[in-house]
Amino acid sequence: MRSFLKTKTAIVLALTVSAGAAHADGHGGVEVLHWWTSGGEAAALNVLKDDLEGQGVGWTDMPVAGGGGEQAMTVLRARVTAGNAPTAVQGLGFDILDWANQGALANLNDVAAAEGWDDVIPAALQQFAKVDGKWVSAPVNVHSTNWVWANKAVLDANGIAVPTTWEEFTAALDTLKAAGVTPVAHGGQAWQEATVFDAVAMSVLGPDGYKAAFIDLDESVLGGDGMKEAFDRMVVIRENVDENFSGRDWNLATAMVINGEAGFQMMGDWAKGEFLNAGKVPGQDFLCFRFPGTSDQVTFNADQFMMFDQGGAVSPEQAKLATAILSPSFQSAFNVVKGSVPARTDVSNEAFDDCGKKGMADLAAAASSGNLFGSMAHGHANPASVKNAIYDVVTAHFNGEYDSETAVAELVDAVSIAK
Amino acid sequence: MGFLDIDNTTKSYGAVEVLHNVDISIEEGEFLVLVGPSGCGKSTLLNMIAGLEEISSGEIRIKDQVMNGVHPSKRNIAMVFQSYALYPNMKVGQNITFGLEMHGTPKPEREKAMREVANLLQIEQLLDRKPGALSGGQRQRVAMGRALVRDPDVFLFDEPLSNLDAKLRVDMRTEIKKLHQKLGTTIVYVTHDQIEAMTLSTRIAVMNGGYVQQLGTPQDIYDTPANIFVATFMGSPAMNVVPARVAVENGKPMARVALHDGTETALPFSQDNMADWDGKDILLGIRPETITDEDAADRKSSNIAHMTNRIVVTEPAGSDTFVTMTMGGKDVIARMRSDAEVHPGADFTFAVNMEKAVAFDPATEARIAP
Amino acid sequence: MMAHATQDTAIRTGRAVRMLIYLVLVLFALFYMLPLYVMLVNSVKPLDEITGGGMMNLPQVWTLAPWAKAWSSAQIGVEPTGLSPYFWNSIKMVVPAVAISTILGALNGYVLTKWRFRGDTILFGLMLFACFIPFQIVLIPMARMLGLMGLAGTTWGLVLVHVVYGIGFTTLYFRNYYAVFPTELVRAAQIDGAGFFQIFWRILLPSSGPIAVVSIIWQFTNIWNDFLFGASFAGADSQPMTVALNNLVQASHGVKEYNVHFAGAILAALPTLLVYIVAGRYFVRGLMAGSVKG
Amino acid sequence: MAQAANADFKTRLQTWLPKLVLSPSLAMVLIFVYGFIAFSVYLSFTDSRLLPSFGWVGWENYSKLWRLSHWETSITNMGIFALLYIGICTVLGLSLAIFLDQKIRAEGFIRTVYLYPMALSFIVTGTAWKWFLDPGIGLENVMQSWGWTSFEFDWIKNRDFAIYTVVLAAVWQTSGFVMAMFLAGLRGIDNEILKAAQMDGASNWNLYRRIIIPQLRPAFLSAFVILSHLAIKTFDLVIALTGGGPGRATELPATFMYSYTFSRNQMGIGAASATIMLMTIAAIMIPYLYAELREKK
Repeated sequence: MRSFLKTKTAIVLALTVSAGAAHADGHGGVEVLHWWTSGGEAAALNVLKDDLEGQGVGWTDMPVAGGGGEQAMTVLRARVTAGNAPTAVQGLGFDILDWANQGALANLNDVAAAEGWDDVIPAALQQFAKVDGKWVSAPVNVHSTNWVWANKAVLDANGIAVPTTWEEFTAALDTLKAAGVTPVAHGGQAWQEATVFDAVAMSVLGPDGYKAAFIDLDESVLGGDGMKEAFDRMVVIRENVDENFSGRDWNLATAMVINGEAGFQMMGDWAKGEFLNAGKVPGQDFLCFRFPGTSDQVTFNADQFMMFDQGGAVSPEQAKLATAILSPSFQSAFNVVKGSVPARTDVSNEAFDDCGKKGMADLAAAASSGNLFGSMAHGHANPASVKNAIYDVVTAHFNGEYDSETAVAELVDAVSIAK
Repeated sequence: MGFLDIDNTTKSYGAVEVLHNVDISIEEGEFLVLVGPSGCGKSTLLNMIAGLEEISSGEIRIKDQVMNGVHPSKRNIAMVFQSYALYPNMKVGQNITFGLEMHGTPKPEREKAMREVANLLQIEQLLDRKPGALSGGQRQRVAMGRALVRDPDVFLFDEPLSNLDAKLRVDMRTEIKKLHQKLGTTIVYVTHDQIEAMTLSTRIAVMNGGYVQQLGTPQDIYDTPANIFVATFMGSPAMNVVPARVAVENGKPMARVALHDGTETALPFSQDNMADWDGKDILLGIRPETITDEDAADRKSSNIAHMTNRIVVTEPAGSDTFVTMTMGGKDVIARMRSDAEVHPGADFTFAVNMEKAVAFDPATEARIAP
Repeated sequence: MMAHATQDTAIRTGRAVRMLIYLVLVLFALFYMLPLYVMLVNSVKPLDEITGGGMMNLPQVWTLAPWAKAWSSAQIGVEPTGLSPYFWNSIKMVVPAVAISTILGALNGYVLTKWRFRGDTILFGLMLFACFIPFQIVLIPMARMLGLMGLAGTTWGLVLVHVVYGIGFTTLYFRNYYAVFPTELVRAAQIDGAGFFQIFWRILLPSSGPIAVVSIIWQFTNIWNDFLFGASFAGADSQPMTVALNNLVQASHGVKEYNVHFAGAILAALPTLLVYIVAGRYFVRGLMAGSVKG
Repeated sequence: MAQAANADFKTRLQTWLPKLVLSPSLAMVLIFVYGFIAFSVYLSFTDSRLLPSFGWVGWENYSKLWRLSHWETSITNMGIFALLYIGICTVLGLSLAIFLDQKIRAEGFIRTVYLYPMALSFIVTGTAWKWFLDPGIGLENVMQSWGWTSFEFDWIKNRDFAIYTVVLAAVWQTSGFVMAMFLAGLRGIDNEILKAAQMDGASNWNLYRRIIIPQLRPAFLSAFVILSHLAIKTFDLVIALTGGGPGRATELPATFMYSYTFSRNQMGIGAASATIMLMTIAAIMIPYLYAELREKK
């Protein structure tokens, strides 16, 4: 069935892309569709723009924010269908694979070979940038999602050390609760709940179980006791969240930690920017550590730029853009701002703060020990349909609609419908 | 070939035929009135002459030019509407000259024509007003001015007086008649008011149910209505129609009619051929003004019959007094002089001018005599 | 004149009842004003006052800096352009789209009431039902059509989309309005020699003010406020105000400058607010003349 | 002769012009509405995921759709939402219109205040609403800080009540518009009838109940059409206010369809839900349109 789909849509795409080629930017530049519109990110991206314009490549900016890129993906679909695909599009995980499977992306192998991408980009990441041996996108960064952020003053005041196991963690939560501090700052949005669940599941199932459940979609693991245990742990976390969490934006949750209203937040490394913006210093004012029980693992998501096929060949502008994205200087400059770590492992960590340095070290270690996994919550473990099906169950369970047993059964069912 | 020919014309909406084989031909300068109750098809026929409705079959010709399919503006006609249809956003002057403007008449000529018409209708002082600021009578004049200014071959009037009050209506009626006499234009005029029809027209087409019932001069229509419909529709109060039986007595055909108490009276016909109907039922038509007291009976008539009947109601109307009695089981109205000595409940001897009486076949309702 | 038919109404109310009515009306006025108040008051506060809490509080320090930033220097894409360029993109799209859809609606209404033909009611029904189509389902096929027509990513493409999905309503408004417009006027004009367009232009249109106001308000608001089509079909240089505002407000990772967001939101809403405030008084009159009549 | 032929052509053109003028609109509607509906219905029987694809799968998408509890939630929500939204807007709009019709001072100002929410999209007011409804910073917090410490208003955080906050915001946006429609209707009623009724001794209450409100039928019908179309299209509001949460508690068919078609790459299921939505709309609107249009003929 899959190949049938492929050929049919390939025809549609061939038509649309060729129509698009005629329409392509006449000014010898790149049109970039992305959702990095907040101050820091956009400024960082502006570095890339200036770099390209210095090389005589025009930059047409096409920002569409909303829903962590969902809105941009809708726009992309409209643009491709119209035969008017942008030259480069910010993409995540399986979205990239899906587009590559539609035959819509350009082959960047020449650039990759010239720049030696194969050697410097972790294999786990390459899975989302290479399809059938062809490079189709240029990775910008690697976010890791199994971080816990903590207010050091709050922890110190309550005599809590950095917890390394689930038991230590629950003990810490109890202490905080007794002290009248909200133990966990959390924003009640499906993706945030999934982010927490990601880390919790990794801690319970271990790397093999995580892979079996979320990457291989093995029903025996999805419906197994480990999964029920993971849901039970979510209940514990839910009990340590304030009553006003629903719908809260993640950055407001981070603010709770910054202000000392809450002790911990489970969130990806982008949360660091909020602390830095508030004038906080890592190690002094706030702490960053891996979710208890996942200290060796890194679950990641990576922003990349997909290069859309411009009439069969990679345009010189696309090549220049790809090269610029993976240049060590941009990788360093951008990721310092963004809170993430470079997508290539050979970038100097000099410009990064403590959390950044730790992130880079963790990534390198996890990559070499086979502990680097795509994050389920961020679309790097399974396709969007499955991801969202899991979201449905996790968020329904977190909001008290299902008990853990029902949630496990629903999870198996939802995944089977979405597959 | 006349000036305006309506030749075997029908109108259908889908399978429903609403006008049946209408044949009318009028000469230049004639004033044709189409009269009939609402829904009789008179307005449809007018709209077909105007070109506002398509002709389903047959032909309409103006000055021997076939008008079928010709756009209204190309027929050289003008129309005055019931609501006057003055353009609310234009001043009176613009309303009058709009048609000329649409036909490409240069501005100076339009101005000149407008002045003339305004002068004729005495509406010069209204030219700069909007229609909203005019009275009903003034609007009526403007609407006529708009038609006149075009100097068309045929004027069409669609119930133009029905929105005016009674007094104004009579005045405007006279005005229209004067204009017609002065200008000698050809007019087709639709109304449901039979008095307008009688007073204005040179010829009348009485219509009902999509048929022309009778076409003729006002006098023809009034005196010799083609059927009961025409007889009762034209004239006010309406013609009395009473059941009667023909009986030949002494070689003369008589109409035997029941009076209020069931006794019969015999009223002699003026027409000998009514003898053919001996013993048969007919419907006898007698106009109210032909039933009077003896003194008021028409002296020129050669056939005055008398009958004594009981008065049920009297209605003094100033100039006349209307008297209601019962004949053939029906209410019959007589028109008496205002000074006649009539009292409800009393018996009275009436003089009936049988020369003017009309007989109808009860089966077909068509006139059989005279 | 008709607009005040019940102004001199004989309905009399006692003093106590009137007080109660005023009370209710004022309470609801407060309810309707609330979100705007929250936006306004927080758009002139420094950010730290907002995070300090007190959403209803008046600012301790008044500042217009958020407004200036939202208009001219906030980060929308890679460049800190503020909302101003997008404002003009919206104007360029909204004005022709409103004009075309209103004129088409007026013409359709004119034909459907004054030039009736067999099956016209069915056609009108088809157009009216089109108002109910959920826009989400047309995105993909519409994108394809725009691509085929060479209008993808252009302002004219957006204009087309808005016209297509607006004519149902404009036709409805004008049809109901023209249905009670005297047909005799059209006939008179025909006999006077006016053609199809002359009748429309000289006779009907000059009397269409009230319903045109309704149609323009409706279309202007809907098109100006549209996000879905704007985001999906606009090109980089034709993105409308709402998309830019969304980029400003929805910025994924990073500090949320709520005061700038509120200032931007009010800026984005100003044109429609202005239209309602200025033309609002004609609105009831127009509704009366058209859409609420049988 | 030539002139006659010319005139003929012109006349013929005049008879064709009306249809000619209507035809672009008709063509647009046929292609961009009905064509797309047909396309969407077709897609619901295919294996389309990321992009349209044409592998026929029969009723599979429909059977999957009905297995999703999430879909049932959105249907139930739609029922609750539409009922309350249309009902409250109508009652509130009518009441405010009647109140405003009592020779109120500053009527123009109040009317504008009531009407302006219609001018704003939820992209604009979404954040303000979210704040207002948030117990931590919104109404609850304000009331408590004003001394009413027992005041609670946390519906938006509550799975069972969140849908009512969506209703609240939707009513806020549209009820003023409905009010304007009823006000227009009230202003169109012949004053003589009212005077006559008063001479008959009708109280104000009876005057409205027996004489005035029954005469507002056209306004009720227009309000119903506008409100039901807005209810069905409600999308921005949910996205801005709750994002469908808490959990999936405020998901509506429009957001469901969007999320399956675009976020979840399950275009087939999205199309199936769209088809069901359209059929529901048709089932409600076609009888209404039929009755309305036939009556006017």
